[in-house]
Amino acid sequence: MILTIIIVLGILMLAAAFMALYLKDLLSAIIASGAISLMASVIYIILAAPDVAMTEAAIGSGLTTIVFLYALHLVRKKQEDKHD
Amino acid sequence: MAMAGAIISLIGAVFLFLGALGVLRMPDIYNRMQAGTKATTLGSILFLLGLGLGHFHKVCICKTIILVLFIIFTNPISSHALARAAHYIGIRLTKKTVLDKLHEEDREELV
Amino acid sequence: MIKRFFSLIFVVLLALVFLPLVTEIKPLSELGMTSAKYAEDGAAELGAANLVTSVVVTYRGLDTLGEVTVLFITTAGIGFMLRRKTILPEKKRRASEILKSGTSFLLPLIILFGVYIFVHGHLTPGGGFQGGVVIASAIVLLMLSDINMHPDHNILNWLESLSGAFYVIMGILGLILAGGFLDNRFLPLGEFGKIFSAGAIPVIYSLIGLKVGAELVGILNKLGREDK
Amino acid sequence: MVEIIYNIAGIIALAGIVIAFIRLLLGPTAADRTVALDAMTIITISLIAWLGYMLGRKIYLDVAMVYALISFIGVVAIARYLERGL
Repeated sequence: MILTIIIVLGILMLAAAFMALYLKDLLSAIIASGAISLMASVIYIILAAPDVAMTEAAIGSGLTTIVFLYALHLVRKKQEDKHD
Repeated sequence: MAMAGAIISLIGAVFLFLGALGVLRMPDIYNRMQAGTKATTLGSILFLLGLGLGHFHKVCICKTIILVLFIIFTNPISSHALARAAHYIGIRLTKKTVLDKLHEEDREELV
Repeated sequence: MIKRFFSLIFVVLLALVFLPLVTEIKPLSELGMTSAKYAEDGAAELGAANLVTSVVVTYRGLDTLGEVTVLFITTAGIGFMLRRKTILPEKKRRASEILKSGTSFLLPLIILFGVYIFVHGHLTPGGGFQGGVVIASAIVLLMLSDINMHPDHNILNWLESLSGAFYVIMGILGLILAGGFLDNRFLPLGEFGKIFSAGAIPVIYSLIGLKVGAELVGILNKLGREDK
Repeated sequence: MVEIIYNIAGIIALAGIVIAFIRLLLGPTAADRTVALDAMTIITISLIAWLGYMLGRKIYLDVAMVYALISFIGVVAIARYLERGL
């Protein structure tokens, strides 16, 4: 039962990692990396490390996404300034 | 008590599954959002309360109820913000749509 | 094309390396010398129910100080690199009314939850770093819902410096009054498993939480908002 | 009997995660992917609580609480980025 969860989530993590590598749209890649941290946190819980899982939950779900988004926003603004 | 909790969480799990199926099968993003937010919220409420009933313990049932409250508070806000953003950037509605009130109202401009 | 192929091979190989780690994991039959000492004496010596906390704050407290310093250097580096001279005015869209009301309702709740995480660090999973991140997320939610919101630089700097200084002062107090640097036993240990227990660990964790939260808000503030 | 029903409920929730992930893979726009991620997050919260009760470690509920309270901020940030309000 527990092993099933680990294998399914591991395969999904691999698929999300390929998405983050190959997608042309950067925003979709950011969303895929959010999905990776989501499933990594469940696997940490199964491996009996709740402290690590909580760190992954707090950082991966909110803060990393927001930092990436701000960086993407800065890049977009710079490109638009160049076009004007 | 334990049996009732188990059955409630089974019903909740079915709702979670149907919500995910709706996310996969619905025709456009607004319908997907409908399924992905409402059905999964109801499903998670039932699932968590069923778990709490089955393993009754004073501290744990308090934490489960707080968890359910957090989901009820936060989930509508995120789906509202996402639906508004999707409408503003011009994602098309499906052809079967009959009414679009947000389009008729005058939109807020960039400031 | 060849680069994509190699990255695919690399990810699959990485997965094959990590798979046995997950599937064949067994609880250790006996611990090593250091971990056995922590596991046997940790709870009785320091009075913290969460053993990870007593390792992070007391036994390896100096390393935690180093980590917080690395975060501080990161903040300074980002502030140095992102300094811009001319700013073109940028058009933004205001947040909707529902998001504003929801933020004003949820903001105290999230901050309270962050405080719960770092005050309860010695009883439940979590601690200073996680609580600080939760508080920083609350401030980010405020920045998202209001386009004119600027966290004050001076307050952030003072908060960060003061909590860092008090962290070191707590360490030196432990050196003077108890066994060594960052020893938590100069405050009474209290009853095992209650909030007011484990000596100075909750105080130190609160200081770490404030420092981490102030640093992360500073980083996001420098990324997202320009100085006028 | 009760244990079996709880296990079946867990398996159904796991199948929900897999199905929502297919939308994350397919989704034509980034907004579709965000919807799928949101649904996956809520099902994962349920799964974490289920693991906590099944493994007999009730402190795992704290991790689920962090997810329930923090994860919506990421979705709000993506929405604000899309509508140019960041």
